[in-house]
Amino acid sequence: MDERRFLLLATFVPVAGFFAVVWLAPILYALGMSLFDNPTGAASFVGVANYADILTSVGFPKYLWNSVVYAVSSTVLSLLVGLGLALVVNQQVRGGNALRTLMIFPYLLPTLVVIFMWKFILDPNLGVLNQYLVQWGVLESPIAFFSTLQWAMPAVVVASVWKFGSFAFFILLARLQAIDPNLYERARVEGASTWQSFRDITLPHLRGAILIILLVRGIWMFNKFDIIFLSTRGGPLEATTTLPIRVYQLAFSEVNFGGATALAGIMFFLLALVAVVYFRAFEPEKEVAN
Amino acid sequence: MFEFGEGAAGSYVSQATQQRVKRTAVVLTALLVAVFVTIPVYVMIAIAVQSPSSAFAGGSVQLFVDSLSFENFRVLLTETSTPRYFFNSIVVTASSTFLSTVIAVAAGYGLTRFDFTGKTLMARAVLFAYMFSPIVLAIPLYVIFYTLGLLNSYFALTLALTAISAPFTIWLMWQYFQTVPIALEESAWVRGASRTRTIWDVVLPVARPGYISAAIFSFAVSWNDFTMARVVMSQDEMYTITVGASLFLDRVSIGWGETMAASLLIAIPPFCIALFLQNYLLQGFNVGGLE
Amino acid sequence: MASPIRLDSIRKEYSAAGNTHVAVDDLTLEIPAGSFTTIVGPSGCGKTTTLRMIAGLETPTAGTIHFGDRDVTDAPPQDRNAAMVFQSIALYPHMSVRENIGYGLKVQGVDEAERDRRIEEAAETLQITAQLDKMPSELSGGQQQRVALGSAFVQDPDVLLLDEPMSDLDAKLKAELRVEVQRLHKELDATVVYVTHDQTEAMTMSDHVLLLEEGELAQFAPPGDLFDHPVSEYVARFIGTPSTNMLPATVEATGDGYVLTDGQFSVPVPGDLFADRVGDDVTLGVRPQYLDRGGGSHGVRVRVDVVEQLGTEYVVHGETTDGSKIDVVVADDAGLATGEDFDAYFEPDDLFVFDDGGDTICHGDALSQSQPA
Amino acid sequence: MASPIRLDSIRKEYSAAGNTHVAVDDLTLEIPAGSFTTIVGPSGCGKTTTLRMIAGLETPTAGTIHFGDRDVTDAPPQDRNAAMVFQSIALYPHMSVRENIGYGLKVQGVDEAERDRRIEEAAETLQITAQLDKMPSELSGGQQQRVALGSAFVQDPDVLLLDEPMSDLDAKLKAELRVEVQRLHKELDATVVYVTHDQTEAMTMSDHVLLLEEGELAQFAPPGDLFDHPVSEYVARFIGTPSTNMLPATVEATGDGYVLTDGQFSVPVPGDLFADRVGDDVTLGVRPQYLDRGGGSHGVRVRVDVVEQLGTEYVVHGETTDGSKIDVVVADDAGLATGEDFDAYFEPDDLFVFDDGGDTICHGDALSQSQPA
Amino acid sequence: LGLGGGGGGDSTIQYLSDRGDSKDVIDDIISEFEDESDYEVEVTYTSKGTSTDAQLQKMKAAGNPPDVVFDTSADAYRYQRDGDAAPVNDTIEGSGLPDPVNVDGDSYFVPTMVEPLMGWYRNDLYDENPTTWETWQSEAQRISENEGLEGYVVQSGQTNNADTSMTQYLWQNDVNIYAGPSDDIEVTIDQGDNEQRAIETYQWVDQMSEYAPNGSGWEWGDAIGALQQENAAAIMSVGGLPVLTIQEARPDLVENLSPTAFPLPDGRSQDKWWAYMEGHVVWDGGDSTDGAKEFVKFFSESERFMDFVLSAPLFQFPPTEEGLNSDAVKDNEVIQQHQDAMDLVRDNWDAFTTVLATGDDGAPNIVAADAYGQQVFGQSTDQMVVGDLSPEETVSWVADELRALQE
Ligand SMILES: Nc1ncnc2c1ncn2[C@@H]1O[C@H](COP(=O)(O)OP(=O)(O)OP(=O)(O)O)[C@@H](O)[C@H]1O
Ligand SMILES: Nc1ncnc2c1ncn2[C@@H]1O[C@H](COP(=O)(O)OP(=O)(O)OP(=O)(O)O)[C@@H](O)[C@H]1O
Ligand SMILES: [Mg+2]
Ligand SMILES: [Mg+2]
Repeated sequence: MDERRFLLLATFVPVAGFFAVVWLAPILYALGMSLFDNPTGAASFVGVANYADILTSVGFPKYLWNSVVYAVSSTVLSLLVGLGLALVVNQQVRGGNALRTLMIFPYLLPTLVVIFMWKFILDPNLGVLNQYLVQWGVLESPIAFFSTLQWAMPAVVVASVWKFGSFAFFILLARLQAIDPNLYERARVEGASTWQSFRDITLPHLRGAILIILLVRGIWMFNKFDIIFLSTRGGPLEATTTLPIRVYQLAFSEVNFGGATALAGIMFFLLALVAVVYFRAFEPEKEVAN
Repeated sequence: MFEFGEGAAGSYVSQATQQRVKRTAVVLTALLVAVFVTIPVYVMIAIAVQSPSSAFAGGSVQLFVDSLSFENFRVLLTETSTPRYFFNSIVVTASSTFLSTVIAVAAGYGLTRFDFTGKTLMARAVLFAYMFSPIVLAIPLYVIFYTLGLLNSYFALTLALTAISAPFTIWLMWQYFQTVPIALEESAWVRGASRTRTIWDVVLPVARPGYISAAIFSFAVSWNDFTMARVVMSQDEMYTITVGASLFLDRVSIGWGETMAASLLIAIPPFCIALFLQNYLLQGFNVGGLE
Repeated sequence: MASPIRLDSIRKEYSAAGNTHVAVDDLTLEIPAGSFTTIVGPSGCGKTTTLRMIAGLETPTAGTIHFGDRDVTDAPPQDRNAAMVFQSIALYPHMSVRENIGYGLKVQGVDEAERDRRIEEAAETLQITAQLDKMPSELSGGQQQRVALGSAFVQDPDVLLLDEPMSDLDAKLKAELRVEVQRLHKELDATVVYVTHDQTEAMTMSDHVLLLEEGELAQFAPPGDLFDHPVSEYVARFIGTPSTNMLPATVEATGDGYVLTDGQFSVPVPGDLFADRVGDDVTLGVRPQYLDRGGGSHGVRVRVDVVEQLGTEYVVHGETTDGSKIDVVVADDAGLATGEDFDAYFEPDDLFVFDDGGDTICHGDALSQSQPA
Repeated sequence: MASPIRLDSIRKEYSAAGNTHVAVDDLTLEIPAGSFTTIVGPSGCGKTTTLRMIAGLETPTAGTIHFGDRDVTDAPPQDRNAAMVFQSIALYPHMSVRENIGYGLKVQGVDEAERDRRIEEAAETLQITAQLDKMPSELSGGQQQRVALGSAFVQDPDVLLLDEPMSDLDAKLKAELRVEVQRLHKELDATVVYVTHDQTEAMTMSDHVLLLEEGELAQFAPPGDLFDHPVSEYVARFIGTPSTNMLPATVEATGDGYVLTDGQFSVPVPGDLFADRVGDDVTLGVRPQYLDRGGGSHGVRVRVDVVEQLGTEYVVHGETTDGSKIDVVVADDAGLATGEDFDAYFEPDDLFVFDDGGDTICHGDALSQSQPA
Repeated sequence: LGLGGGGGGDSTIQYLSDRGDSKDVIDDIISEFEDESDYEVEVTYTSKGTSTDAQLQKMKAAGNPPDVVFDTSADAYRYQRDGDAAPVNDTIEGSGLPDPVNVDGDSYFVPTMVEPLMGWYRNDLYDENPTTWETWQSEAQRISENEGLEGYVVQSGQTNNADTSMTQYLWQNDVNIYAGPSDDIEVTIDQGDNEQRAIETYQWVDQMSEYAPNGSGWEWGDAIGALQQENAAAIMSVGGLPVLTIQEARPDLVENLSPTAFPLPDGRSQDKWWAYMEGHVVWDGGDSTDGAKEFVKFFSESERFMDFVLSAPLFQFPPTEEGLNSDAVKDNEVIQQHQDAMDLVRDNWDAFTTVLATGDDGAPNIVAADAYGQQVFGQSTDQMVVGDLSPEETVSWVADELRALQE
C-alpha cells in the first residue's frame, strides 16, 4: 500500500469510526426509540404516533416560539456585541489586547459557573444589581429577573450573550484583520466616508463569517439546554420552556421517552430544514469547502 | 486604559472633530463591554474571598472587600471532595482535548490534502452533526457505554466529550489547513522527505496556531461539560468538578460563599488559557486570513 | 549525476467542476544532461505544470517521463533526487535559515558537521552568511529568494527545477542573481529546468529555451535560434523586446519572379517557396532594431506616435500608412515629433515570413539569395 | 483641473518598537501641473511613503504639501480629488468590475447613467469591455491591473497617483500598458505621479523623474538629464542597464595641463575644475553602451567573463586589469570567449567624473574642450 | 428495546442517593456493611430534586437499574406501582418503623427520616407569632408598608417548595383534594364544599402575594435568601433549613427568627401537616436484590443510623417517635439551640402526613404522588399569581390537571 493511501486511511478511518460510535449510533438509537411507546420499559411499536402527539400537543407552538425567540435573540445579540467589539479592537485601540483576554474568558467558563454568577447578580434577594437599583432609587423593590414572566427570557438571553458573545467576536475580528487595508485607503482616496467604507467594504467582507456565525451559533442556541435549565428550569409559567427543556421534561419528569425522542427528532428535522434552506440561499459551506 | 495608537500605519489624518467623536465612541464601547464582562467576574471574586458573614453583613452584599478570608476555600478543600473532582476534570479534559485535537488534525489534513468523492457530503455531515439536540443523546449514550462496560471510566467520558467538540474542531482545522501552503509540503517531498515525515517536520509545526485554538475549543467544551459527565460517571470519586460542585452546592452546609469560591477555582484554568494562549487562539480564528 | 530528461507525449488534464482543462498537451522533448533549459510563455501556458510533472508532484494524464533510462512517470517526488524552488518561495516559517537550507540534507541523513559545511558554503556564494540564524520572516524578499535557491543548490541534485525564482526581485537584484545562478549551474552537476515569464532571463541564461503556447510546444531550441529563427509568428512576437513588427503583405508574381508587396515595398522572394502561394496573404516580421531610418533596400512610411527613450536608444512607436502599429528602435531621436512621418528601411535578410496560419515560411537568409545584387 | 504639487521640506518618520525610522527626509520639489512624474529608487527608499503623503493617507512629520495654492498637508484624502492605484491593485473582491470602476463615482454621487457612460468609455480604452460584469477573481493579473487603472482614470482626478501599477505583469503586457497609460495621461487633465522600481518605465514614460536615495532626493530632472547628466555616482549607477561602469583614476598634473589616469588611459581635463584636485582619487563613469571594441581615443583592457545575448545585442561581463568589474555592450559577439582579452575604447565625451564622495565633478561635455583636437 | 449485559457484577449493590450532605456517615455505614457481607456497595449521588429521576431513567433504559434508591415514600409507591420495588417486610416487621407503602400486606419502603414543613418569621418585626390567616395578612401588610421589606413570601412555580406550600395551604383550610381508596382515587378538590374552600384558600394566597416579593420558581434556597437579605420577614420552608443556612452568612440574624406553623383560617385546626418521609426502596429482580435487602436492614439498624439522620439536624428528624425522643436528638447541639422548633415538631408529630397518604384513611394515593412529581400545585399558584387566573379558574385548572394525571 503506498504512503498516500495509507495516510488517507489513517486520517479517515478513525474519524469515521469515532463518529459512528458517538454520533451516529446514539442518534439512530434515539430515532428508533421515538417510534415506541414506553421504549425503556414494555416497549410497543407505535409508529409515528409519538410525533403526532407532540405536534398536536397544546404547548408545542409555545415551546417552539420560545426556542426561536431564545435562539434568534441570543444569536443576534451575540453577533452585534461581537461585531461592535471586533470593530473597536480592530481600531488599534490601546488596551485592545486586554479586552481580547477579557472577552475569551467567559467563553471558557463552564455554564454552571456563568449561571452562578448571573443568578447571584440578578437574584432578587442576594443580587447586587437589585441591591443597587433599589439603593439608587431606580427600582422600588427588587425584580426577580429569572422568575418574572417578562424578565425571565431577557435574563437568560443576557447570560447567554455574556458567555457566547466572544465566539462571534473572535471570528469577526479575525476576518476584519484579514481585510486588505489598501481597500479602505482606496475608498478614502476615492472620497468614501467612514460609514460608506463600512457599508461597502467591511460588511461585504464579513458576510460569510456572519452567515456561519448565525448558522452555527443559531443551531447551538436552539439546542441549548444547560443555560436555561440551570437558571429557570423553563419557568416561570413556561416562559422559558424551549424545546430542549421540554425534551428533558418529557424524558425525565413525565417518563415519556418515546415522546422525548420524537420531539428531538422534530427539532432535528426543523434545524435540518433551516440548514438546507440556508445552504441553498447562502452557500455558506463554500466558506468551509472552498 | 483605551487610547489610540498614534501614527500607526494608515491612521487618520487629523480631522479633528470627526476623529474625536469617533475616538470617544470607540473608547466608550470598549469600556462598556469591559464593564459588562468584568462585573460578574468581580462579584464572584469578591464573594469568594470574604467570609460569608462579612460578605452578607447587615443584609446587603459587600462588594468592597475589606477583610480577606480563605474560609470558603478551607470548607471546600476539607469538607468536600473538590481536589478529587478537580483531578478527574483535569484528566478527562486533558485527554479529550488531546483526542479532539488529534482527530481534528487528522480529519482536517485529510480533507484538505486528499481529493475523494463525498468530500462535500462530509463537509455537510460535520455541520449536520451539530443539529441533534445533545440532551437526548444522554440515554442512548448511557446505554451504549453500559453495554460496552465503559461506565465510570475516563475513557468513556473522554469519548463523549470529544463527540461534542470534534465537529467544530474538525471544521476549524479544515479551514486552517487551507491556509497552510501545500508548496511547503511539496518542497519537503521533492527533497526526499516521506509524506509521514513531512507531516511531523513541516505540517504540524506550521499548523500549530490552528491546533492550539482547536485545543482551546475542546478544552472549553470539556471543562464546561456537565451533561456528559452526568451520563457516564455515577460514582462519587469519578465526578468531574462541575458535577461534583453541582452536588455539594445544594447541601445545607454550603452557601453562596463556597459556591463562589468553587466557581473561582473552576475559573482559574480558563483564565490562564485566556491570558497565555489568546494569541494562538486569534491566529487559529484567523483562518482565511492568510489565503 | 545530472540526468537527461525525456518527456514523451506528455498530457495533463485538470478537471474542475465537471470541465476538463488541458494544461499541457502532447509535449515531447529531450533535455540533455547537465544543460540549462528555460521554459517560457505567457501566464497560464503550462510552465509550472510541466515543471511539477518533472518533479513528480503531478502525474501526467498520458505520456511518460524518463530520467536517463529510468521511467519515473509514476515515481513519487521523494525518489527522483530532484530539487525545486517554488514560485511561492515556500520557506518553512518555523525553521531558521540554516535549518531551511539544511532540511533536505537532514532528510537524506547527512551528518550535522557535513551539513553545516555545505550550508555555509552555499550561504557564502549567495551572500547570506549573516542571515543564517535568522527566521525567514526577518528577511527581505530578495534574501528569502536566495535562501530558497540555497536550499535547492545545497542538495547536489541530479535535476534542479526552478519556478520563477526571481519574480519578486527588482531589476538590479535580478541582474545580480542571474549571474550567480549561472555560476552555480556551472559548478553543479545537474540538469537545470528554469521557468520564467521574463524572456530576458530566458534568453540570457539558458542553453535551450522551451516556449509553450497554451500547453503545446511552440519551439524548443537554443535562445539564439529562437530569436533568429522563430518557427511561427507566435514565437517571433513573444521573443524580443520591443515585440517584432508584423507587416501584412501579399505574394505576387512579377515578370522577374515573385515578390512580397504591400504597395510601398516589394521584396523579391525565391520561387521554390512562394510559387504556389501567389495571391496569398502573408505577414512579414521585422524586429524594431532592424528597422533603420538611414536607408536600406526596402522601406515603409511611419507616422510617429510616441517616442520613448530607452537608455542610450529611443523607441519610436508609430503607425504605418495602413494603420498597423510599428515600433522602430533608433540611436537618437533627432527631430522626431508626434505626427511626423519618416521612412523606415529594412533588409530582406532580417525578415521573417509567416503564412496565414502564423507558421514560418522562411527566414531572411532564404530571401537574401533572391535579392537583386 | 490638474494641480501643481509642491512639497516643502517634507519629512516622514515611522516609530516602531521605540526606534524611529526616517522614511522620507527633507524632500522639497515642485511637480508642474499636468506633468507626468515618476518616482524611482531601490526597494525601501521611500517611494510609496511619498506617494501616500501626497494622497493624504499619511501625514508628514514635518513640512507642507500644497496642491496649487492650497495647503493640503492636513486635508483628508477625501478632500483632495486625487485617485490612486495601489501597489497591491486593491480591487474590491465583492464587487464586479463595473462596480469596482464606478465606486469612486458612486461615492461622489454621480448618477447611474453618467457613471455607466464613463465606465464603459474607460473600459473600451483599456480593452476590458468584455470583462465588465465579471468578478475580480475571474480576471487574469493583467486584466485586474487594467481595472485598477480604469477606476483611477474614470474619476477625472486632479492628481493621479500610481504605485507600481505594472509590477505583476509580464514584460509583454507591461510594454503594451505603458503605451496605454501614456495615452490616457494625454487625454486627462491630471498631474500624474507614478512610482516604480523599474527604471525602464521611469525613463520611457515621464516628463520628470524623481530618484530617491534612502528617503532623500538624489535627483529630480527630466529622464534624459538623469541619464546624461547624473548629479552623483549613485544616480549614474542606478539609471541605465547594464549599470554604468566605474573606473578608478587619479588626477595628475602634466606639463600640458591635467589628466585623469589609471595607467592605461590618460584623459586630459580642464584646469579650472581639476587644478586643486591634483592627487585626488576620482571615479570615471562610462556606460557599457559607450564602450567600443572598434577603437576610440582611450582604452582599457577587458578580460571576458560571461557573454549574454540580449536581444539583438550582447553584453560582455568582464574585468579590467585591476580587477574591477566592467560591462561592455557589443553588436556581435564574434570571437569573444571566456578568458579572452580585448580593448574597450571610450570617448571623454561620454564620461562622468565623480569625486571621492560620489558627487559629480563634471560630465563629458565639460571634458571635450580639453581634448587634443 | 432494553439492552442486557454489562455493568456491575453480581456482588455489587448499586445505591442511588441524593444525600450528599451525609456522605461521610453513609460511607462509614457502607464500609461496616462490606466488612460483614460479601457485597460491595457502589453509591451514585445525585443532587436534590429531579436529578434522581433522570439518573434512574437512564439506568433503567440501559437495563442497569440501581438496587437501592433513597427516595420519598411517594416515589417508592410509584416504583411499586410500576412493578419495580421489592418487598422489605423483613426490615419493617417488628422494627417499629412506619410502613407508609404497604400494598396487599407487603412493605415496600423503609423510612429513615421525616422532614416536616415549617415557617420562620422575624420576631423583631412581628409582634407575636401570627397564627391565623387574618393576623398573618394584617401583620404582613403592616410590615410591608412600614418596615421596608415584604411581610411574607408566596411561593409559586414548578418547584417543590411552591408545591408543598400550596398543598399545605389547602390542607389548612380542610380542602380534601382527593378521596377514595388506593385503587380508586378520585379528585375532589372542585367538588362539594371543597371547591369553595379551595377558592378561599387561593384567594388568601393571592392576597398574601401582595405582601410578598414578586417572582416565581423559587427553590427553597431562594426563599431563604429573601429572609437572609431582609427582603422578607417570614417564609414557609422545611424544618430548620432556613436557620441552618442563615447561620453561616448572617449569624446575627438567627436570634431574630422564630419557628411557626402554617397559617390557619379561623376555626380550623392543625390536623394535616406536610412531612416528607424519606428512606430506602429496594429494586426488584436485580442480581443483588437480596444483598440490597440486607443492606437496607443493616442500614436501619446501624449504630450510625442516628448520625445519618442528624447530619442535618432540625431539617431531618428520626422516622419514629422513639427516635425523636432519643438521647442522640436531645444531646444535639443545634437542636438544643432551637428548642422552640423542636417543640413544634413534638407537638404536631401526630399530624405529620405525607402527600402519599392522602387516600381514604391515609391510604397511598398515586395521583397525589404523581402530582407532586410534576409540581402541579406549585404551578397552580403560578397560574394565579403570575398568569392572572382568578382563584375560581385556578381551582378548575388544578382539577383538570389532576384528572389528566389519572389517564
Ligand atoms: N490544480 C489545478 N486545477 C485546475 N487547473 C489548473 C490547476 N493547476 C493549473 N491549472 C490550469 O492549468 C493551466 C496551466 O497552469 P500553470 O500553472 O502550469 O501555468 P503557468 O504557465 O505556470 O502560469 P504562470 O506564469 O501564471 O505561473 C492554467 O490554465 C491553470 O489555470
Ligand atoms: N508603516 C510603516 N511603519 C514603519 N516603517 C515603515 C512603514 N511604511 C514604510 N516603512 C519603512 O519606510 C521605508 C520606506 O518605505 P516605502 O514603502 O516608502 O518604500 P518603497 O520605496 O515604496 O519600497 P518598495 O519598492 O519596496 O515598495 C522602508 O524602510 C520601510 O520599511
Ligand atoms: Mg507558474
Ligand atoms: Mg512601495
